[in-house]
Amino acid sequence: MKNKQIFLTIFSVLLGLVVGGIALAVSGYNPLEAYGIMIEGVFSRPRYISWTFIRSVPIILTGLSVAFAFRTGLFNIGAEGQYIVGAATAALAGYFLELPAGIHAVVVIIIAMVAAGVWGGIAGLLKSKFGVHEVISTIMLNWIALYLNNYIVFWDKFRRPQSEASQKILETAQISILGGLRTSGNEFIRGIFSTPVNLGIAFAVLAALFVWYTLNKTTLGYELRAVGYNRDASEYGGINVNRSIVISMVISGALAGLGGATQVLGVTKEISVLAAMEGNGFDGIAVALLGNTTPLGSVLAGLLFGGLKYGGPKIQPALGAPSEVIDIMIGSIVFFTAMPNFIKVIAHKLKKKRGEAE
Amino acid sequence: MNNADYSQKVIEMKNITKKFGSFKALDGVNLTLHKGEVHALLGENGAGKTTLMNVLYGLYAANEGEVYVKGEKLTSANPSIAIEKGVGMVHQHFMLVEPFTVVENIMLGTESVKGLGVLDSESAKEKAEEIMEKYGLKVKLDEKVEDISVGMQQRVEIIKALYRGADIIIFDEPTAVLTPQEIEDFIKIVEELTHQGKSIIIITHKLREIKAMADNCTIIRRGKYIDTVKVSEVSEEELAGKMVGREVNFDVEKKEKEAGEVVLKLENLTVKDNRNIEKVRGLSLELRRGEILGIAGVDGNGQSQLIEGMTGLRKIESGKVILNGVDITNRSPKEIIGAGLSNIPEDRQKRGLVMDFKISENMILENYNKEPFSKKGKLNKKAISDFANTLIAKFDVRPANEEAYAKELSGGNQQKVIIAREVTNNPDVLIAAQPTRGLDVGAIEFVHKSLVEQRDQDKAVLLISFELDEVLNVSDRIAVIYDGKIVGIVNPKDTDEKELGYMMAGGGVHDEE
Amino acid sequence: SGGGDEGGESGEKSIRVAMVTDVGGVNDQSFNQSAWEGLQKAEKDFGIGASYVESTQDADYVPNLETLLDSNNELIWGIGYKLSEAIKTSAENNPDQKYAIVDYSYGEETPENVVGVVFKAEQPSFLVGYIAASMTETDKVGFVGGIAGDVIDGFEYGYRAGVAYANKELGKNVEVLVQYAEAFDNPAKGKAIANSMYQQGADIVFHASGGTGDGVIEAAKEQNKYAIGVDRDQNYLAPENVITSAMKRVDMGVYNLVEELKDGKFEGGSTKVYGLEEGAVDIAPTSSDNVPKEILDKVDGIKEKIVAGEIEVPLNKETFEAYTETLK
Amino acid sequence: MISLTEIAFILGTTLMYAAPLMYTALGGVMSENSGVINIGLEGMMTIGAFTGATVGYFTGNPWLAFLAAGVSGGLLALLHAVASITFGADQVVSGIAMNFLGGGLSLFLSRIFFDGATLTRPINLDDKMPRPFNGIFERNSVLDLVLNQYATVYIAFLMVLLIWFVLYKTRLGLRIRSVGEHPKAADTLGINVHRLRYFSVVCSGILSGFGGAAMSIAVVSNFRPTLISGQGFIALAAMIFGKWKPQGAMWACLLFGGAQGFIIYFGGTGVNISNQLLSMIPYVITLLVLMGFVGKSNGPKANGEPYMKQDLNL
Ligand SMILES: Nc1ncnc2c1ncn2[C@@H]1O[C@H](COP(=O)(O)OP(=O)(O)OP(=O)(O)O)[C@@H](O)[C@H]1O
Ligand SMILES: Nc1ncnc2c1ncn2[C@@H]1O[C@H](COP(=O)(O)OP(=O)(O)OP(=O)(O)O)[C@@H](O)[C@H]1O
Ligand SMILES: [Mg+2]
Ligand SMILES: [Mg+2]
Repeated sequence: MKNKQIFLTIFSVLLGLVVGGIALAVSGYNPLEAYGIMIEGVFSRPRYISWTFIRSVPIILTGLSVAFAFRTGLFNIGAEGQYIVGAATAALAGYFLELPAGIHAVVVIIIAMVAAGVWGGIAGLLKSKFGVHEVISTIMLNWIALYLNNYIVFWDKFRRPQSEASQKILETAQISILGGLRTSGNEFIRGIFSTPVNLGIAFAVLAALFVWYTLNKTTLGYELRAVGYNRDASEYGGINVNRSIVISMVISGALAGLGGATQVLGVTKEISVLAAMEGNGFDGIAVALLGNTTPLGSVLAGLLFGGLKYGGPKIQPALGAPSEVIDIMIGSIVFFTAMPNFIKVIAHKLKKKRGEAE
Repeated sequence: MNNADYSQKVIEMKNITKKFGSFKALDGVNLTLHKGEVHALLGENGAGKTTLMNVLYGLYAANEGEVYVKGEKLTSANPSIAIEKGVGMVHQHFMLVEPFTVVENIMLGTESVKGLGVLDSESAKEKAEEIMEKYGLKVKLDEKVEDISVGMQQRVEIIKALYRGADIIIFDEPTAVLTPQEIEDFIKIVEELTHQGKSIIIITHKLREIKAMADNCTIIRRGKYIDTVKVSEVSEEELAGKMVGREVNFDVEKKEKEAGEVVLKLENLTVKDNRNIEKVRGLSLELRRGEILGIAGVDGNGQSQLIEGMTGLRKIESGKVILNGVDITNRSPKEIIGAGLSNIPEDRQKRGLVMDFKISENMILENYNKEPFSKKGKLNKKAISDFANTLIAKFDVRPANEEAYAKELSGGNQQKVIIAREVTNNPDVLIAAQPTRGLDVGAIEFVHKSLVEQRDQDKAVLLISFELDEVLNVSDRIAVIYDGKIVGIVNPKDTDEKELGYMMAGGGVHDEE
Repeated sequence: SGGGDEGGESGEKSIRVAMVTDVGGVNDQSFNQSAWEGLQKAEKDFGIGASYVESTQDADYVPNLETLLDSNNELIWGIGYKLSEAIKTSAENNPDQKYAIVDYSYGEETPENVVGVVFKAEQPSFLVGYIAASMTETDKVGFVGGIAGDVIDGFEYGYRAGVAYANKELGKNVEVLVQYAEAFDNPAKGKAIANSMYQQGADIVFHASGGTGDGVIEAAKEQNKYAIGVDRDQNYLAPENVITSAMKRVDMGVYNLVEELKDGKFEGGSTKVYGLEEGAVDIAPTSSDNVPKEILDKVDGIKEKIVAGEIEVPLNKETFEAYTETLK
Repeated sequence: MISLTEIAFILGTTLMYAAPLMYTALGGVMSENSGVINIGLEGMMTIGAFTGATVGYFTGNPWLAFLAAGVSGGLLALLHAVASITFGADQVVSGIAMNFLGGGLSLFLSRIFFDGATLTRPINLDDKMPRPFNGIFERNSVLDLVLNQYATVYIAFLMVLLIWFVLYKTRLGLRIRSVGEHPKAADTLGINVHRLRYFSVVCSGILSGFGGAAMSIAVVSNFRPTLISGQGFIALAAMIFGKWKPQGAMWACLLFGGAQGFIIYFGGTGVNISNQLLSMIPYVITLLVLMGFVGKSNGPKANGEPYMKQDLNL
């Protein structure tokens, strides 16, 4: 059962790579060369590996957010907006609060998660109280979050003059790790830490553990899953369905918000005007789906997509090949994961062929 | 019914085998239907009856065997071909599009059009009126299907078949959802149909109906053909024996028992339904320890709202529910369960089980947050699986695997899981709503035994059922519900179906207003 | 197609120069594209290797700069003020690498290995403001901004000042409608805003709003009104309607600096300010197609005055208010 | 106060913004009434916008461009159909994939056709969609402001009428809706569920493609990566808002369009409200309306459920 799932996932990824390769080949680029560049672009230097992790963290967290909601029967398209709210709140709290180093970061993360949790919770509340489908409410909330972000950036007390960005967060709120290692004698370590590598990846792993533990080992998880699968039976069993929906969206939102917060505290140190959705939430959906909505799956899928997103664009300066092939690949991978039946048919055909050949 | 003309075979199914994956649902089944005949198809749950009929109707392609309709062999499986050949089917779960009007449902698939594909409802209505006239089937054509009663919906299904010119009609468990009155009407309709030369195949678990309607009966067991018998020549017991392959005990074994003190008291309850209409209207009732109180009534007289109100799933507008002297009116389901009221819900898949949960997880649905299943919000996996395994063994749930998902269980086994859970709650009052709906005789036997056991342990059982047989056989007292009120309480020994049916239809009730 | 394919293959080319675009992308019909054209010209003229990396979100700037750092580029460009922080950090971490940034000045704090290239956008804006005020028949002209900020302020207030100057000189009373789209890539909104301005009676609209401005020009075409382009000569988008453009020759800034680099004259730690004097800002050469000669003659006169310092063009609200005082 | 011409301006802008949404929302109506959730409208709209702009640029024929946009959207939808109908895929997942593919393919192809640019070259005014009432009314008069729209706007309204008619007045529509409500019932009546679903899903792609083109060859004259950015999702919301009915979706789209019109209007009045806050209004209104007036709106019953007669016989 489990092995089968893993097989299907790996097969989907391979098919996605094949589709991407075909797209490159048809447009006159050597797919092998392109993939070579991507792989080199991710693995050839310690620094690149760091960057891949940095790129993965936000989408792992939004992926966990989406996966968590999914497991409780909710489709959170709003991870995008919750991420934005988390980021914006983190930037505000990182700049305006004055607290000792370390404590500051912790407080900021908590505030950001609460804010994003509330943002997710709104969708939960709308669903439980008014029956508004979460897909539509979260789409609306995404846009509201985007404009809210821009509003915050443009707030005169917060906007950094001469820019479309906010003030930088204070040093005390940053979560970069081991700055000293940047000047380490060991080249590998120096490479790894020459990037804004930060505690984000640790948070992502912790979040994955949290999701796994909560869903599978706690009564809360039991309640949330029960409600996700069958509201009527849960109600009958004495579970407060409305409360569960809200809690689930709050947790989901907080996870996405953590993504936004780590990005601000660890990488960008600021927020800036968003002209359009950055897509972290949508990538999170892809991550969650490829990861079969499991925590471990989301981490792995997040790393894969993070690698694609970091290493992929390198084919552009190197080959002049359109880096959008990455989106085509991600789309294909998600497409194939959507239809396990297709893969079963192919696998069956292959098996049969092999059988005939023997 | 004796309208059969044995010289004309309208259906011949020979040696039908149908596999789902590696599972053989049908294994060499034969069936012959003659013109004007009513032919019953009998078998346990999962025996393959529906599958066989789906093959006949072209919904499934058989892996082996042949189907002849009026002497012509069917070459490919497709409902349109069956329809064209005059085969109609009324499915167990009605195949009606609820938001559509009756006439839209009737014409769907064979719509009259005016050109450019524009619907011509008027001519469809005319045609439908003719059919209704001819067979004495009355329905309102412009109403939406979701707004009409189940009995009416069945008529729509019949009209649908006739509208397509069917002269062979298959009924899959047609009476399972009907009231006694509606069943009687249905039998008349069948009579009329055969009278007009239609041939009928009918699937039912109710042996009495077979006796009442059918000329012949084919019995299948676990996908295998067992026998075809002339109904007039066999008894109900013989039929049942052939069906399950052993002897079946119809009577519910029950010792005499004195009822004890009052444990549940309903005082003047009023409950509304989703459309804000009062469905329970000033209902009062007392339930004692050590008795099974049956509530007889036609579907839609407030039973569902009554149960939901008592169990905290629906608001009680006025009145009181008193359990063991404690007022539990409008408490949360959790509190009510805690107070000692358990419920085998009417719709097991909707309310009773989380189909995507394992058996073990379903077993603790009401107690997941209590010790030993959890402590401080952390689940105790071992305690849960031990508990589940005990119940699985005790109630003979198959498969005996706590990791199996509820959706993988058959209906009977799903019901066992629920009963195991509810009974183990050790409630003072157990509400059993339609506990045997859709189950075969073997499974029904088990459920009834469980209810009686509760009673014998001095618990109170409130049995709500549309099956008069069941109510009569199992209950110690019977309360008849009509229009949201209890209109009479009778002793099962002093009454019969006729009297009950009369009361259930509101006979003898004089509205105060 | 693409960037730098030629640059990649040959090791003989002595110098490699690369740029990181902002989120507008290399073909934004605006300053990114202009910068890339400058680099391509330099590639042709000096035989350097040129390539680019596009950014799709703000978080891409740093890793993109690193990608270029690893491919042996003599000089790395950041295009647009959005990259200012990333360039600064990168420059501080890699003191041996040369950087340049368009549209941003670090002032005193410019790192030793960085050159800022900024343009006096207010100057050509002043000129087009003068043209607009001279040509309007309704005495109403419009300005559509992208997102308010120092760079776009220069355009807005330069333009307003040009109108004010013309009002005084010609005794007109031309009013300026101003509206911001709060976006640099929303042509639909640009179009709707321009439509709104034309509906309110404006007949010439100047935009400094990147891709949003495509919509402004679209509206001018549809309504058969006038528009004024920005950054590059946008006349080709609507030859009849784009009467002039406030050009900011980013290409020239890029090209010149690469030339200096090639000649070994790269001077880090400084900011290059390009204005009318250097010919790096100006009105579009196609202006003569639509603007009467006598107006253009006057514009030439104004140019001289600006170069000579007789007119000090305001570049933000404060300087503009001060400037209008002098006109009274 | 607000004058008649200003109201006319707002109305005109409303129509401009609403038309692309209307096509796409109608696409959603088609697909979901047949029981296939289409969350991939955004991707289909994007590829339509790209194809419209590209074909329009190279052929100079707006009608060809419009049709090609529909075809491209339809082709993408065909993928969605294969997955969600033939292979019983999770329709939401497949739809998400469509969004990645639609966006990715558009930019990828744009770079190939336009020398590495993700921005296509603009189409001449004369080669854009015609404006049937252009020049008939005095420029910027009330009637001109409201009615001088691109043909795509008028076609959008015709489409609403057409799809309403098809869904509720014809045999085809009855069958499509039956397949979305109760596919098994339809199947037992000899209706080919898969064929109808394919038809509806492909139609939804075609309509979304039209919606994209209504943006790229009418509202503006070229394609750029951010041209659609989220309109497909707005259209999806509009469809739900409109209770899965063509006319309902139309009103919802007009509401979104109207909000945009107001934002532009207010932005020009010098009233000191932040543009950012104004921009939130349509989304806030939608939430409020859904909370207050619409409440639970349920789609077709079988929406999202694959209909597989039996497991794949391997
Ligand atoms: N459509 C279906 N697709 C796949 N599996 C099915 C389907 N219908 C039933 N099953 C499975 O087949 C098994 C037998 O189901 P069924 O309800 O027919 O059993 P049964 O023999 O009638 O049992 P019981 O008498 O206890 O009700 C169950 O595991 C059930 O989940
Ligand atoms: N589509 C299916 N896929 C797999 N198994 C199926 C399917 N349909 C039926 N089965 C299995 O085939 C067997 C026969 O099912 P069928 O529905 O014909 O039983 P039945 O006699 O009609 O039972 P009931 O009295 O419960 O209606 C069951 O074990 C069932 O689980
Ligand atoms: Mg069964
Ligand atoms: Mg059956």
